Amino acid sequence: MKEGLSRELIALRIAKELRDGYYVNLGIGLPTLVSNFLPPDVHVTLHSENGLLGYGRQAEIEEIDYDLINAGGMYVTLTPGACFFHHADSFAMIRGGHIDVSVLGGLQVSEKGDLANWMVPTRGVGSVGGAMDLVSGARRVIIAMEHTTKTGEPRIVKKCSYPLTGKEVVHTVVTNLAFIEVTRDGLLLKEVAQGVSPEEVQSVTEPRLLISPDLKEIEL
Amino acid sequence: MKEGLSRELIALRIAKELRDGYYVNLGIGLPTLVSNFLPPDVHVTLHSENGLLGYGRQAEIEEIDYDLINAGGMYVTLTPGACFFHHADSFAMIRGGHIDVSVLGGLQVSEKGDLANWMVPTRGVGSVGGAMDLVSGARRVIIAMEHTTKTGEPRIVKKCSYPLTGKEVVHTVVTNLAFIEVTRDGLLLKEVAQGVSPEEVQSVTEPRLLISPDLKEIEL
Amino acid sequence: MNKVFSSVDEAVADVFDSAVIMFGGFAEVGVPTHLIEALARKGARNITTIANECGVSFQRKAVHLGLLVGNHQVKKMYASYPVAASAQQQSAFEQQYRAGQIEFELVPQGTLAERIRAGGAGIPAFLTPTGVGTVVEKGKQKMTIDGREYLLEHALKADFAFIRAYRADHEGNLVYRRSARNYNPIMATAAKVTIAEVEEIVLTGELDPEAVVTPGIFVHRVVEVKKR
Amino acid sequence: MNKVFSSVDEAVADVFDSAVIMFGGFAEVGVPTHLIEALARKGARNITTIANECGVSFQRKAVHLGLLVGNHQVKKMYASYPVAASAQQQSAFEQQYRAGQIEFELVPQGTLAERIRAGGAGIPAFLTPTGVGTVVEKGKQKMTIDGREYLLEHALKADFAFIRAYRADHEGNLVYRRSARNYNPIMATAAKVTIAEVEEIVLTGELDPEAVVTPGIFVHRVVEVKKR
Repeated sequence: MKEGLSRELIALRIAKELRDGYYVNLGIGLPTLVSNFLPPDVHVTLHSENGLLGYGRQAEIEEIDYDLINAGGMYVTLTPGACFFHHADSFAMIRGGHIDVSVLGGLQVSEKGDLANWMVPTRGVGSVGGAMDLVSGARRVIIAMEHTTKTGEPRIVKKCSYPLTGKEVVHTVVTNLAFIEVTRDGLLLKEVAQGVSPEEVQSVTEPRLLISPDLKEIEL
Repeated sequence: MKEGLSRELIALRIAKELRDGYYVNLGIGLPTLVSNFLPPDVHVTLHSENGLLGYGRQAEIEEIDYDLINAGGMYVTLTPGACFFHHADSFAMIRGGHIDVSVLGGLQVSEKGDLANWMVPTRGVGSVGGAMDLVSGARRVIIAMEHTTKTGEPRIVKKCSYPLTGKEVVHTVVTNLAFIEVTRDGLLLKEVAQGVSPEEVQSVTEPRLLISPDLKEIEL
Repeated sequence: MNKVFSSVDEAVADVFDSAVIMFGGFAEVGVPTHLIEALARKGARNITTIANECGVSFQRKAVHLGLLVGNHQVKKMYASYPVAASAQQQSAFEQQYRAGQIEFELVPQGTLAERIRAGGAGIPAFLTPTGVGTVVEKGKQKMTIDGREYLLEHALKADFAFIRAYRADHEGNLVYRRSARNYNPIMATAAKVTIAEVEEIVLTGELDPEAVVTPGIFVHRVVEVKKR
Repeated sequence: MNKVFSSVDEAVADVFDSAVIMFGGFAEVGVPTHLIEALARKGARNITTIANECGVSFQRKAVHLGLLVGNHQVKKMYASYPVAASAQQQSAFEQQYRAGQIEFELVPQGTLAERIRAGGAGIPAFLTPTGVGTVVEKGKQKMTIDGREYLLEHALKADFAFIRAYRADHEGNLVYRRSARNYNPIMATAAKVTIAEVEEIVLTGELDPEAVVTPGIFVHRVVEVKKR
């Protein structure tokens, strides 16, 4: 199978979805990279579950404040206008629909938009963190993930076999191969990575994809 | 009927119920007077529904800050260690059982400890304010009121005829004539005003009073 | 993304008929008086108000929400303290209420605050002991937990929140002064459009991040008004 | 009324077997490490913990709650983030959980925070959309409001809250530093006895009343510990 986009390019594509003035929560891993690719004229404020609005880039060693991390545990810097609040207020922001976009990693996404991203069943225990709150509260949920597992199994499936994070919660999936919207009628393939055909995307996707009449190549 | 204690002396008697370290909410009117009678070695912190802990005496004209009132609408001063919070946090303190004593005025108290204090039925509309929250949340509810109406009708009744503020919520009633505890077995007369007999108290009280074996005169 | 508006009239220009509006303030303190006056000038009708009070009158002159009630702009009011203790001088609200011209829902003060907070926090309903056994329980679902009865109270949300703060920065972060905080921070969270009148707008970065009370995420418009 | 304790050992001396204890902190930040170490020294058993995590290990050395788990002082844990993402190095919790030696309840992070806040605010239960359709809904009452399903989640309360703050005054008013605030202010409200370890105790009146985060009403004991 083709490799398609790198992790950085997936992040770059997602960054284009963010609009000036948005409040955004970025999950651990790939989603964190999104903040590196914002256009200079787009001012986005980053929210972190542990009670922080307006954090900036990762801190250089000499800038580290041991009381200042984001929810991924990274030492970060502040941007002007940042502020702090407690955990209940932080999740009031999330649950109350004040976060414009939540970008999360995924293990599986179903054709109805169910998400599984917090536990590999074989381990028997997993850390859900704030993911269940984010998917039920954010206005738009974008999942960033590899299109298949390391062994080539589809991650976009008819029904998730892993424990769910949320039911019918995903709006958009961006993978190394494709940009897909979850619609009422099913999964709509809107964009493909350069050099990848819709048929190739379908061949590694379990449910039947709807092909957008405006299908295009992912612009970077 | 004998007059018994003045408003100030009712407040003085209630002040003796407050212990060092207590957090106390004082209602409008007579209850407000209680803060004037605290012994010097008893440090009590006053809570106000509008988001204020640690207010002090009423402000002199030259001390007035137009942004600083208590829930009774009085301009007040601050004591060291005062702080501010929003209305939901303020009532979280009340509802969450963090207020040791709430002192409120009353129109009627029933033998079960029901309280009516927010509406005279003939008016058809009334302001409950924070009274319903205070009676259901404070650890101890003390009602300060005249023993009878201006026309001599009992305010301590078998069943309240006025709309209730709360059901089975009153712990203690202090009037111009008596100090009464609401117990499981009924209303327990524990203290009487100087020169007032238990029979005289009973004669202006609708339900039957239990007389404490330790009945004494209200000490001032 | 510019949140700073140049006038209160501009800030309330899109308030529509039948809008649900929250108004901060407790008694005379922390009330968004300039926004209320702007709405009185604008004249939207059939407004539903959510506030601690229903407006008052001084020397027969209606002020604050009383201004809107007096203008017959209000259809329904939620409040914990609708009328003054004395029945002597009737407010515009009390007159219209007695005449059956205005709807009213009495909400205990703590329940009002918590319903607003719930609206902002994505909590559609919660249980509270407040009001059990009183007129407030009418029509509400009751649940018993550990032997105690509670009322199920529902969240309140609004189309607009009119609030007053002390200082704002350009991101909409707000701080308040003293007891002028009251309902303002929670109402900021519970409306589609939150409009804050403030005494001073400062540059972003000038407010202490540890002392911001309302994060800018909740505030859509800020407008500087003169100190009262 | 003196809230200032001279040592963490004195501050935790009355923690009893089977106590329910909340522990502030998120990852390495805002964790009451000195109080946890004192409790490890004291040795109360059958503790129930309510915290974001279940304790971690570094280079096979358990720290924070891991210390209590490693000592077999813990019977049950509530957490949103019980294990590290990597299954490589198992924490004391994960080992005991696999061996059936410790009970565990997974609570989504926002639900955990809200259940704690509810515990402090006298709200016995509330509705939330979080967890609907997942393992989290097991055994919980569901209610539908305006066509959307919600779970009824119950308040969490504790016998003790162990929290960490930056500064305290003698009344127990607290301020925090940066993201070390996290769970600490809400846990302070939800316990019968709240014990705060702080970097500095200042005179009452030295904290800005506008910037106090945890009012002293919620704090029963404060103890100064050295900055980590």
